[in-house]
Parts: sequence; structure tokens; C-alpha cells
Amino acid sequence: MNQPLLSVRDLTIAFPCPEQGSRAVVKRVGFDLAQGQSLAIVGESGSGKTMIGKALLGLLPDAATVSGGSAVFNGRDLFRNTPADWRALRGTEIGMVFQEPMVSLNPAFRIGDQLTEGLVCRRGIGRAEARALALAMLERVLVRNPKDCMQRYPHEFSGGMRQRIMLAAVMLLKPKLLIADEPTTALDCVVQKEVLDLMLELTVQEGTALIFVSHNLSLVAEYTERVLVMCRGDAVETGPVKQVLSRPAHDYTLKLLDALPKRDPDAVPPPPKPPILEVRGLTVDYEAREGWFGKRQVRAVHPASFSVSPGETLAIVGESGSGKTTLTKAILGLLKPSGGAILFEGKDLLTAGKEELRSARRRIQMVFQDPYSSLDPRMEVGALVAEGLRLDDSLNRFEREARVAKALEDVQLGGAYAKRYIHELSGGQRQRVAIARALVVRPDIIIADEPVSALDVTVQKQVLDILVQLQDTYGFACLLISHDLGVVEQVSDRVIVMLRGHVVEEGTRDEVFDAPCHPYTQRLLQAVPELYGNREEGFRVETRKLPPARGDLRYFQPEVDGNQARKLVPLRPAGTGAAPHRAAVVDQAA
Amino acid sequence: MKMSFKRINLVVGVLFVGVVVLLALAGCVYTPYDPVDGDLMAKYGPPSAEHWLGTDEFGRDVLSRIMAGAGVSVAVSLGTVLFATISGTAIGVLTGYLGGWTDRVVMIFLESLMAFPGLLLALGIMAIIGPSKLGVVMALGLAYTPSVARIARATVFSLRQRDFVIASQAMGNSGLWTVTRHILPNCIAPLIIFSTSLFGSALLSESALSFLGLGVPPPAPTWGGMLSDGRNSMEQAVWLSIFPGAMISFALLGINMLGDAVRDLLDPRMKGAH
Amino acid sequence: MLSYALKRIVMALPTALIVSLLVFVMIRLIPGDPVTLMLHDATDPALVQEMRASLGLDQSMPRQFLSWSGKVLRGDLGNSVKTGEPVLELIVQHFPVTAQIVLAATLLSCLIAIPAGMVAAWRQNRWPDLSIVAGAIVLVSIPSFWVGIMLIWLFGVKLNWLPTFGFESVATGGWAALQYMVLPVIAITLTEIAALSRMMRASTIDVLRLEYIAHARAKGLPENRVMLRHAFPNAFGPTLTVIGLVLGHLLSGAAVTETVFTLPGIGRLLVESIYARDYPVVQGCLLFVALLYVFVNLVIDLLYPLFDPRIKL
Amino acid sequence: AELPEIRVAEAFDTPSSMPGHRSRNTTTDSITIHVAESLVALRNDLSVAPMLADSWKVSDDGKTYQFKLRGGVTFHNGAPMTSAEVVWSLNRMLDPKGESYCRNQYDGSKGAKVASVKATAPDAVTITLAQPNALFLQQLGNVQCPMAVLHPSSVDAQGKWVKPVGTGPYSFGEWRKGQYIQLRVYPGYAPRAEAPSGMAGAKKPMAHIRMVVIPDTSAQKAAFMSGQVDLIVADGENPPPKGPGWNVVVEQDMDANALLMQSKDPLLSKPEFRRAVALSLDMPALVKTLTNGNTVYNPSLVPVGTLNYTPAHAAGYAKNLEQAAKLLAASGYKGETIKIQTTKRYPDMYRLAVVAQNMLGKTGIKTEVEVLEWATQVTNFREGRFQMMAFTYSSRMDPAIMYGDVLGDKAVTPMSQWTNPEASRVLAGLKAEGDPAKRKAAFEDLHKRMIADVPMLHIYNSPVLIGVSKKLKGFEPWPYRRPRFFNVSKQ
Ligand SMILES: Nc1ncnc2c1ncn2[C@@H]1O[C@H](COP(=O)(O)OP(=O)(O)OP(=O)(O)O)[C@@H](O)[C@H]1O
Ligand SMILES: Nc1ncnc2c1ncn2[C@@H]1O[C@H](COP(=O)(O)OP(=O)(O)OP(=O)(O)O)[C@@H](O)[C@H]1O
Ligand SMILES: [Mg+2]
Ligand SMILES: [Mg+2]
Ligand code: NI
Repeated sequence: MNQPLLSVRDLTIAFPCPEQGSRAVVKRVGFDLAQGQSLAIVGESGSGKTMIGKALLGLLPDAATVSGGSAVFNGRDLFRNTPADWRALRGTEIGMVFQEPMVSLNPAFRIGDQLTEGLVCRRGIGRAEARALALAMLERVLVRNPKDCMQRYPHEFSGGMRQRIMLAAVMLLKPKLLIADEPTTALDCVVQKEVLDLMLELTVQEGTALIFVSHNLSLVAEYTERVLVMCRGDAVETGPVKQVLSRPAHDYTLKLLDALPKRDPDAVPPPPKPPILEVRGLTVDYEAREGWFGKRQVRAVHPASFSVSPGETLAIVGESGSGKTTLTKAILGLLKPSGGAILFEGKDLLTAGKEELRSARRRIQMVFQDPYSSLDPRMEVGALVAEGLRLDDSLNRFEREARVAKALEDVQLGGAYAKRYIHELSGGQRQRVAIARALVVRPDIIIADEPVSALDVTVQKQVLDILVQLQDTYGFACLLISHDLGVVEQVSDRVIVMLRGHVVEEGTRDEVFDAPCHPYTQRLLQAVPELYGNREEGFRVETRKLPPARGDLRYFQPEVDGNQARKLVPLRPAGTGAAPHRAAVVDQAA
Repeated sequence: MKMSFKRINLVVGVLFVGVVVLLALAGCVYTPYDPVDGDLMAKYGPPSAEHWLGTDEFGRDVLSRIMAGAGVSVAVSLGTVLFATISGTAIGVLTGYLGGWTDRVVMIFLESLMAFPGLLLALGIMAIIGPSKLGVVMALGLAYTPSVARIARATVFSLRQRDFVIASQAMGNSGLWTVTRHILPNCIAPLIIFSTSLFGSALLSESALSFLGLGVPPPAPTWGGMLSDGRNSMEQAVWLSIFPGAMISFALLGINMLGDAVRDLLDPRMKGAH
Repeated sequence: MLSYALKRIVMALPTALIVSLLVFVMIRLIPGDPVTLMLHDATDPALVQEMRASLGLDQSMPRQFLSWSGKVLRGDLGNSVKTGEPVLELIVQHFPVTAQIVLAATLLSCLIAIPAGMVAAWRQNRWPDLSIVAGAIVLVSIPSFWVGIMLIWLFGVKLNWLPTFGFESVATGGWAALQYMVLPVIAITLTEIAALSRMMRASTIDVLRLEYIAHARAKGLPENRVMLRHAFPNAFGPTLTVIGLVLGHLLSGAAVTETVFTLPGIGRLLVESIYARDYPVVQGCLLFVALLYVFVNLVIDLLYPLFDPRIKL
Repeated sequence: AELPEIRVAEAFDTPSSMPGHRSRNTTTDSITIHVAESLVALRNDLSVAPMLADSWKVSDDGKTYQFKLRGGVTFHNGAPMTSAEVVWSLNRMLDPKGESYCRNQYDGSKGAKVASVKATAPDAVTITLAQPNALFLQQLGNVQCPMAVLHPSSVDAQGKWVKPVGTGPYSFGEWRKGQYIQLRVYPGYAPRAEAPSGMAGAKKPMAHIRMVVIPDTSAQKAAFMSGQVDLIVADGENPPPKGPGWNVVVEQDMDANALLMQSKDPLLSKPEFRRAVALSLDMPALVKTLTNGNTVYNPSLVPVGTLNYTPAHAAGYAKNLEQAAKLLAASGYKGETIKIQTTKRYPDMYRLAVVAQNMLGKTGIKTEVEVLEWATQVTNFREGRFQMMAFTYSSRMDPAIMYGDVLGDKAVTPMSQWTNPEASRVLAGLKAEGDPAKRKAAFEDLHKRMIADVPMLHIYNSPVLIGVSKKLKGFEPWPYRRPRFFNVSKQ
């Protein structure tokens, strides 16, 4: 054990740069990794984490060069490899799982072929034997019906499934070192946990060393032994996870930890007010084509009812595909719901006239998940923000300009930013532009669909802070959609939990987070460990401890009780809030 | 090496296209001889001190014709490209945005137009408006319109799903506003790229039309027409084919390289955005 | 899939109808009719009337169209004005010539252009790429009739290796047929290679940027497997569309090539009947060409799932 | 041993293998002259010679023709030629259901009107005309629409044409549409004893013939130069260069190249203006550039070198710019642009237009060349829709026919070029006139009137350059453009 498996020294990676000749994106980074050990690399977006991983496989982009340093693997310097050496090394010695499960499997290939080709090409194993090995591996990664799975194509699987298959493909070759580059960021927390558990189990069983690249500190704390913290290409801190994360030595690490979303214990829930938006029994169906001219209705949202009051933040959480976005689209009138009512200030938007609808739309604004794609790349920031005011006839030009300037100032983008284009801004700045655009019309409601999930922790914190602060100033109601429970916990007043188009639980933030009842909510809350603590006391990872749920109810579970009647029942006597804490149960009366 | 390749495209493209444009402009104001009126006694003269590029079957100076032809060829190709791009974009963007039945019906029309042979189209148009440059522009432009419309439509389809278009609708903007302010500007890039390649095709198709006797009416010179006339006298007057042929290849090389360069310039991946 | 094909064929009917109608009107709008052309410079007003009547050209246009489409529905495309032969027979005689040459040329250009495009993408911005791209640009800038004439002069006249005109069907002519095909096939191929290789290069470059290629490489697969098994099927889709367009276009009228190489193909038949105002032939040919277009696109669409299983028909 | 095959390039395929069926073109005529024969044939100078008929007698009223058929002639199917087939052939042509394009030459609408045809004996035929016609005999042997004698087995039971079964030196072989037509040597052919001249006299088939269809002129030239075809009718401007394997011979043809002027046009209706146009053109120089000196200026509709051509026909217009300027002023010309219609389909017409434009420009007559597609131009020609037009009339076997097509009342036949009742009367008088001297005098008269009226400018009769491989022996040009291959052998 005295000879480490991988020993990286002074690794420097640079890109050519028109102004300075070259620009280092990884600077003199070094670390050791022994067999069977695990190392996490953390840091904000763009800090060079992926580049390190790719450099170790010789897969850097064409433009990038390793301009210095060494990486000794098994006694050989990787950077002296010839192309043939690299090929001999990849897969069997060092394997890599990529960030995006959706695009990492070849869409044109059957799963079986993708799994066995490595074995056949690299290990010289016969086809039949390779198949058997692949089947065994699929079973180990808990894929249901592996035989059938081998015959299918990647697009027929969900993200979580694909990531398991990826893992299987990489582990089949039994590499000595596994590099996992943000393997689960695109997945929701329940699935995330399943995949990570599996990865850890496999590496432990096979004695594989692991490099785990992530920006999620909680996950790192839970799953790895050592950690390397990166900041703009520099390794700022390295050491055992427990030490680094609980007693960080470097300011930057502290900043990362500080940025973790957390509940503000002092926040007082706003006094109940009459709701400004009320959704009653809203259902949405999608049309699916079938056969020749046939059409079939697929229900994306089952009757859902909730309401938001001015100044309040209502969060909608739930697994991917549970109908959150669909719900917001229906509220905005971008989709035609198949039933129910949407009352805005008591008037039903679904039966409203065109003029009414337009003016209502102006008072409900939307902030999209991906600021890059929701802002027109060919318009200046100022024009983008001003566009919202275009339909407001009551303002003259000067008032308009003043409004735009104010809105940009509100999101701390004053001055010269108005003349920039979207691609000239960072992710966080873009999202602030999106918020400014929504704000400028002084809406009564802002709907934010995953407003921060594309941003890294530090930026995420900035954006959330601004949003909360603005809500205090302007008093708009906010409908927040997210699968990141930390974010929801930090900013929401009330929470709705959705599962497969059904609302399964609803209540105030404290009720839902502290005493969840529905089994799905419980699973969701316990899926991912979280870091608790503060600068002074240090940080620790913990899985949430939850009180037992009320066991006397037969909770409605869409997977099992698909077609049964259901209803939301209050769990405890209604408190001071407008709506009580309720959960979906099977309606035995029906 | 890697960067310089891209620059070769740009530099050569701009240079070649520049030369052609200069030639076209020069041809409008000055040519050494009259390009349409020759000295009948001096026909089929090989390149010489007086006639640098020789003379043709009517004793017309080939250099003068190439210079004058540059203007005509460029004008016709440009007209064709503008015609096809404008009409194709309008149709494509509109149907792509409206979708549904309008789209289906218009697509059937476009498909019919694509199956329609260019020759008959050219003949028909020439018959209606008489043989003229405008006729060539209309015939070729009409023939290219469906392809442009298809590209525009495909782009619009992908744009329609983009959040910023949905966002514009969510804001309560009218359809016209969304199309003109958000969709159209974002279609421009692929359309510019396609247009540069169209320009080359137009230059070539004009010569194919001349070959079939339907090009820009003589005696107005075009490179395509000169090339297609020159093929008959290849053994006795090679220069009649070589020079216009070389000019066409030269211009096309320039246009294609410029098109490739523009594509690289407009490619967001090259800009380092994101 | 079958139902998809059927649906597409049904959808082709309006296209066919519109094409027929357009052609019918258009060809009658162009000055000159078959009778004038046949009589040329001879004076004979009575004969003109008589011939017009016998061809039914004295009736009103809608009536002519109705009677023509009525016959078409019964499978009768009418007879040529010039020769009196059934139009269907003419198409059956001429189309195989075009099909044989065009299919061979398309196959050949695919065989050359696709590997070339992939190599260029693989070695992007290095010298193989540079030379392939430059070659493609040069090829794309030569008019097709020019290529044809050059080939004829080089291989036919100067070297005297190959016949410069004529045609034999491969089905009956065997090997001898091949030597007639060489030059036209090369001429078409040369102009098609450029477009296809450029397309293939662009789409391969896009695919090579994708994560699953990095993943395949990370598994240590040899480059040829990465390129052939992983990159090719995914990059081929857009090229397939272009092949379809080109094929449809060529099959419906490689008129210039057919003229230069004296091939009795459908393109020349169409052009000559347009010149001769042989209305029934023009109408029949165009109806055929429009349906051919739809058919080629249908075949291409049916081929897509082979390369991209995500596409369901 | 198999006989060699002569290959000749043709620009167009024949629309029909049958003489004059439905429509015809030069290729059809080329087939006919080798496959079929008529009762009489034309010599090189277009005089009439015996062919299937050894002799004939014309009645005094000029209406009845009695032919005595030649013995020992067989059809390609071996059947002997008798008067029955002659009767069948002529009746077939006259039958409206036979769809014969040439019917108008025999039913009185264009030429003679055949009243009846009778077989008086197995070797004697009598044809009766409704009115006497001086050109009837010539028409029987004409290259266009001859009275080809065919065997009834040329048609099937339904009366549809199958292929021509004639008596000519070649039988009709394989026809691959759009590709080639094969004519095979007919071994049973019995040549006449007279010396060969034109279509008349001894015609010995010595090699098979293959007419290959090559539409593009440069492709034709390439095929010729690479030795794949033995004979081409070259583009006069761009003949094949000198080569070791071939000769280029010049043939004086009768095709008439003319510049037409529409007298219905306000400006061109003024004779002064038309004359000014004529005097602006340097005709000899024009002809020299256009034909490379292969023929001379011919102001007359009577082709140079034919029977009726006399020195009087050489009188035309001489370039005189001074007078042209005066005439222009007199006509009130104010620099309007005149359009000259032409087509690129036939290079001769195109070049004529361009060169004329060039010359007219020098006198201050502004013109614009309008290049039309051929069918459009023909339509405009027939409907008289043009100002000026470069046009080529195809060869006519007799000047009377040519004058007949040109003379007429534009109000009735818009395609007429020259309206002059006096001249029409002279022409009508020729209809039944058989005396060669009187005919000559009448043509001179017509020519004089035409030069005075300036209705159109006839400029030259096409010289044709024929590329002939040195492998061919015995090929001779004649005024009718269709190359003849009997008496031609190939090594
Ligand atoms: N092809 C490229 N050309 C130029 N610069 C690049 C290229 N790819 C990456 N970079 C730069 O290299 C730096 C490091 O990128 P890297 O992908 O390693 O970041 P990361 O830490 O993995 O970020 P993330 O968390 O967003 O995945 C970034 O500043 C990025 O902009
Ligand atoms: N245009 C559509 N046509 C048919 N079904 C759709 C369409 N859009 C969404 N769906 C389906 O509707 C369901 C709800 O989708 P929705 O986008 O609302 O989920 P979500 O909760 O926003 O998920 P995510 O967290 O992944 O954004 C999903 O099952 C999805 O597959
Ligand atoms: Mg990364
Ligand atoms: Mg969503
Ligand atoms: Ni370089």
C-alpha cells in the first residue's frame, strides 16, 4: 500500500487563448490515490474538475494540452503514452462514467451490444460469455428483467436506468480506477441516491479506486474518503473528507459550505391573506398519437387544487415527470387544461375573455429553468427586460426606461449590463436578468420553474437571496418549482408534493419537512444526506431524522393504487394557516 | 495550424469574392472593348496583346465579356438568392409558426414545386414574361424557394420549442411580434449559410439553363452562357471555355469558402458562449 | 410501418393532383403547340384545324383536363402526339436507363463521399481534412455538363478508352453494358461526391462532439470501431436526407447528363417532349416523376429507423 | 463474312419509322430514302428519273399519268412488286384514317389532287389528277413525302404501322428508340442500270447502316473524332479539326436562310425602312463570316446551282450606307429598338441574328436580339408575331413551292411574308406549266418583283460541312442534306 495506484503531480492543463497565448484551466494540481480508495473533487462550475478527469484518460478536447506535470498510474507516466497505450489503458485500467446519462449511451445501439462490445474488443472474451457476464452485471445494478433490457435501445429507459446501465458498462471491464464525473446531477434525489449507493457498492466489492467529481458537498461527504477542493484551476485544499468539510482550512471551502441552502429558523410565516390565485380540480391531458389516426389521452395532471396568497411562496416538489411544469403551463394558458378552474382574483381564467386574459398574463410572470434558452440570444439585456413593458400602455417612454433601470438595479445588474447580450453573462447573471424581466411589470405572481437548478451552489445562493429579498420588497406571490429540497426548505412557506401527476401531500414548510406523512415524501426527504452546521461548530453529514408517520391511514400510492379513488385528508387539526396539512389517501368510501 | 485553416477559408473566400465583385463593378463602368459588339473579321482570335483572353465566334473580346458578364452573373445569382431566401423564409417561417393545416397544405404545394422540373418552370416563366434576366431570376428563385422554406420551417420548429419563444407567448405578446422579434432573427444564421451555397448553385444553374438554351438571353454575356457556348469550339478555341470556366470555379470557390467561414463564425460553439 | 407507408402514399395524392394541374396549365400557357411544331414552316391552315381536332386540342382546357385525368384514373396515360406511342410504354422504356445510371452513381458517390467525409471529420483541421474539403469545393464548382464534356474528350477522344455515347442495360448487356455506364456514372458521381462528403463531414463533426463517443473511447475501443460503429450510424441520418433529395432530383431528370452522354433516359424524354410540346408525354412523365419523388422520400423515411431506433414510424 | 456497318450520327430520333406517318423529320427522310422507293426519283439537279416505273406517259390535258412498272423488283419480304402494291400505298396515304402527315401533298390541299389510282395491268398503273399539276412527278420522287411504294404487310391487321417493308436497297432493321436505327443491306435488291445521280440510277447497298441518335453537337463531334461514328453533319461554325482519319466535305444545300421583316409592324410597313435595312447590310461579308466562305450571297429564293437558277437571280442589294441613311430619314425612323427574334436551337439562325444586329448597329438602326425557344419562335412565325426574325426555311424541291409559302395575304395566312397580288398571279400561272423555259422566265420575274418590294431578305442557302471518315469510300454530297449510303463501302 505504500505505492499509490495513481499519483498526480503538478498537473497543468491549458487552452490556447488569443490574447495571452494560452490560459491554464488546471494549475499545478497534485494528489495521490491508493488502490480501493476514493477521492472526491469538488468546486464551483468551471473550476477544472472535468478537465482533470479527461486528462487522466487522454480524452482532453482537441484544443487543450497538458502543459506540465505528471500522472503516474501503476508506475507509468500517463502523459508519455502513445495513442495505442492510451487505448490499452482506457476501459480496462481506468474507466469513466460521464455526467449526462441521457447522452452518454449511443442511441443507435442495443444495450446488449454496448455492454458486450468492451468485453469482446478489450478482453477478448467470446460473445456468448460476454453476454452472460453482461447479464450478470445488469442484475447486480438492479435492472429489472435484464434479458429484455439487453435487446432494447437507450431511449427506452429513464435517466436513472441509463445511468445504471452506464455504470454496468464501465464496471464490466473491471477497471482499477473509476472516474465518475457528476454522475447524478441530472437525476432527482431519490434516483440519485439509488445510483450512488450502487456505485459505491460495486467499487467496494471490486476493490476499485474511485475519483468522484461533484459540486454537491453533501454527497461528497457521504460517499468518499478524501476530497480535493478546486477553485479556478487551483487545488485549494485537500485531505480526508471529515476533516476538510467539518473544519475547512481554506476560505473558499467555507464559502462553498456557507452557500448550502438552509432553513431560516427565524422566519415568521406571513399572516394568512385571501388567496390571489386559486386552482381548483385542475386536470391536464396530453394527446398521444396511436396507430393510423387514433389519439389517446394521457393524463399528466390529475385533479389538483391549491392556492397562493400575496407575499407567500408555494413550492411544488416531486420526482421528474410528475407534472410540475405541466401545471405551471396550464396556469399560464400555454396549455389547455381538460378540467377544473383557475381563479385569479376570483375570476376564472379559463372562461375569461381575450382582454382579461392578456391583462391577467401580464400580472403573472414566469422565470424559466434554463436562463440561456429562455432569453432570446439576439436581444440586449435592456431590450429583453423592456419587452415585458411593451404591452403596458399606461407608461410613457421615460417611465418605461426608469422602470427597466430600476428592475435591473433590483437584481444588482445596473449600468452597463443593459447593453450586453446573454452570452456575455454568467449563468447567475442570466438568471437574474430573467428575474428582472419578470419583475419589471410588477406582477402579482411569479412562477419560477426550477430557477436555480442550472446554477452551481454559490451562484444559486445569490439568486435565491435576491428573489427572497425582492419578494419582501414587492410582496408578490411566488410559485416555486424545484426538485432540490434544500432550496425549497430555504425559501418556501408552503409545500405541495407531487407524484406521477397526483398531489400526494400538502402543508406548510415546517409541517412537510418536519413531519411528512406520505411514504413518498418521506422517501424524498431521506434520500440524500445533508450537511448541517455552521462555521463555528463545523459541519456534519446527516440523513434527516423523521418522526413516524400516522400509520392508521391507507396512503394513496399511484404505482399501486393507480385507478382507485383518492382524496386529501387533513392530518392534524388545522393550525393558524389557511390550508391544513393534508395527504392523499385511498378513498375507501368510494 | 488548426486556427489557420479557418482563416484560410475566410481570407481566400473574402479575397476571391472581393475580386469577383470588383470585376463586376469594373465591368459596369469600363471594358476594354464593347462586350456585345465584335469585329466580325477577327473571330476566334487566340489570346494576344490586343485581346488578352482572345475573341469569340463573333469577334467579341473575351476579357470584356468576362468583365461585363461578371456583373450580369453576379446580379442574376444575387437576385435568385434574394428571391428564394425572402420568399422561402417568409413561407417557411409562417407555416412553421402557424403549424397545423396551413402547414400541411403549404408543404404539399412546396413538395409539388420540388417535383416540378426546373426546365418547364423556366420555360413557363420565360413564356409569360419573355426571355430576360428577370425570368431567369424568377425561374431559379422559384425552384430554390422550397428548399429554403424547408430549412426555415425546420428551424422554426426547433425554435418553437425553445423557452424564449414560449416565454414571449407567456408574456402575452401577439404571434406577429413573436415571429418577427424572436423567431426570425434566430433563423438568420442557418439561412445565411444556406444562401451562400445557393449563390453558387445559382451561378451553375444559370449555365445549365444556357446549355439548354434558356439562360440569360444573349448577346448579354454571362459566364455560364459563355461556357456553354464555348463547348462547341473546344478544339479551335479552347480559350472560350477555359476563361469563363475558370471564373465560375474561382467565384464558386470563393463563395463556398466564404460560406464555410461564415458558418464557423456564426457557430455559437466557436464563440465561446456558454 | 405498413400503415405509415400507406398513409404517406395517400398523402401523395394531393401532391400528384397539384403537379398534374400545374403542368397541364403551364405547358398550355407556353407558346407553341404540337401541331404548329410538326408543321413548322409549311402553310396549311386546314391541316392545322384537323390535327388540332384529332388531338382534342380544340376543346376547353378544363374539359381536356377532366378527360385526361379520367383516363389516368383508368391507368391510361394517353399516347404521344409525336409518335402515337402509349406514354406509359415510353416511360417504361426510358426510366430504367436513368435508374441504372443514377443508382450506380449514387452508390458510388456514397461509397466515396461517406468515408471521405468521415475521415475529414476524424482528422478535422488537419491535412486530410484540408485536402478533402478543398477537393470537394473544387468539385462542387464545376458545372455538370462541363464535367461530362471533359470526360468525353479525355477518355473518349484523346485516350479512346471508352465509348462516348450509347447505352446498354446491365440486365441484357452484361459486362459490355458497364463500359457504357462508366463515363456518365463518373460525371454524376463527381458532382455528387462534393455535396455528400461535405454533409457527412459536418454531421460527423457534430456527432464526434457528443458524450457517447467520449464514452466509447473511454472504454478503450479502437478508433475504427468508434468511427464505424458509434459515429457512423448517428452521423448518417442527415446525409441520408440529402441522398434522398439528390436521388429524387436525379431520377427525375439528369437531363443535362443524359444529353451530353446521349442516354435515352427519362430526363431527356421529358426535355424533348417539352420542346416538342408533346403534351401527353410531358403530363405523364411529370406525374410519374412526382410520384417517384414521393416514393424515394418514403423509402428514405423507412430507412431512418435502421440508423436511429428512436424514430418510430 | 458479316458486312461492315456504317455509323452516322443523327441529332434526333425519328418520330416514326414510316414515311410520313403522323409526323416526320430529317431522320425519317433518311430512313425512307434508303428503305423505300417511289415510281420515279430525283437526280442531283432535281430532274425526274425512272425508278420503280421504267417509263410513263402524261396525257395532253396533263391530268392522267400512265406508269409502266419495272419488272423483277421484290419487296424486303420477298414478294414481287406489282401495281397492286402501288395502288395500296397511294390509297393508304390518301386515307384520312391512315394518319399520314404527307396526305396534303396528294389530296390537293398542298400539291396535286389525286382523283383516282388504278392498276390497269400487273405492271401498269394509272393515276388521274383532278387538275393538272406541273410538280406532281417531282413530288412522287421527292425526299420529303415521296410516294413510297410499300408492301401491305407494313401494317398489321388493325391497320397500324409495323415497319416499312419497301423495295429499297436496305431493309428496316432494329430500332432502339432514342438510341439507334439499323438498316440492313437487302441482298435481293436489283439496282437499275443507269449511272447513279441523286436518288436515281444504280443504288448498290455495300454496308449496313446504323443511324445513332446524338443530340448534342459536341458529343457528335467527339463520337466522330474518336471513330465511333463514320459520318456527321457538322456545325458549320465548329467543324471537326483536320485529322488523319477523316475529311470534311462541303455540300451546297437548299435550306434558305432569311431575315424576315413584318410588314404589319408600323415601322417595318414602310418600304423605305425595309430597304434601308437591306442596304445597311454588307451581304457578301455577312455570308462570308457566317459560312466561312463556303457559299455566296443569294438574294433569290431559287437555290444556287439548281435547274432554275439563272444569273438574273444574283441581282440583290448592295451595301450603300448613304442611301440607307436617306431612306431611314424618309421613313421617319427615330431610333426605336427593333427586336430580332431567333433561337439557339439552330446555330445558323442565332448567328445570322447576331451578325445582322452588329451590322445594323453601324447604320444607326437599333436592334435587340431576342432568343426564343424554338417552339415559341415557330409559333410566332406562323402567327406573324415578330418585327424581324432570323429564319431558315427547309429545302423545297421546287422554287414554286418556296414562293408559294412566302407569297400570300397576311390577313388570311399570317405566315406569308410577301403580299403582292401581281406576283401571286404569276405564280398561279405556273401551276400547270410544264415548259422549263417558261418556268425559268417566271421565276426571274418573281425575283425582280421581290427585290423591288423588299418583303424579306433571303441571304444564303446553307452550305453543309460533312465530316466523313476515310474508312468510307464513295460518299458524295448532294443538295438534299440527307447523306446517302448506297454505293458507299466501308473498310
Ligand atoms: N473546449 C474548450 N475550449 C476552451 N475552454 C474550455 C473548453 N472546455 C472547457 N473549457 C474551460 O476549461 C475550464 C474548466 O472546465 P471544466 O469542464 O473542467 O469545468 P468543471 O469544473 O467540470 O465545471 P462544471 O461543474 O460546470 O462541469 C472552464 O473555464 C471552461 O470554460
Ligand atoms: N408535449 C407533451 N406531450 C405528451 N406528454 C408530455 C408532454 N410534455 C410532458 N409530457 C408528459 O407529462 C408528464 C409531466 O411532465 P412535466 O414536464 O410536467 O414534468 P415535470 O414534473 O416538470 O418534470 P421535470 O422535473 O423533469 O421537469 C410527463 O410524464 C411527461 O412525459
Ligand atoms: Mg464538468
Ligand atoms: Mg419540468
Ligand atoms: Ni495550428
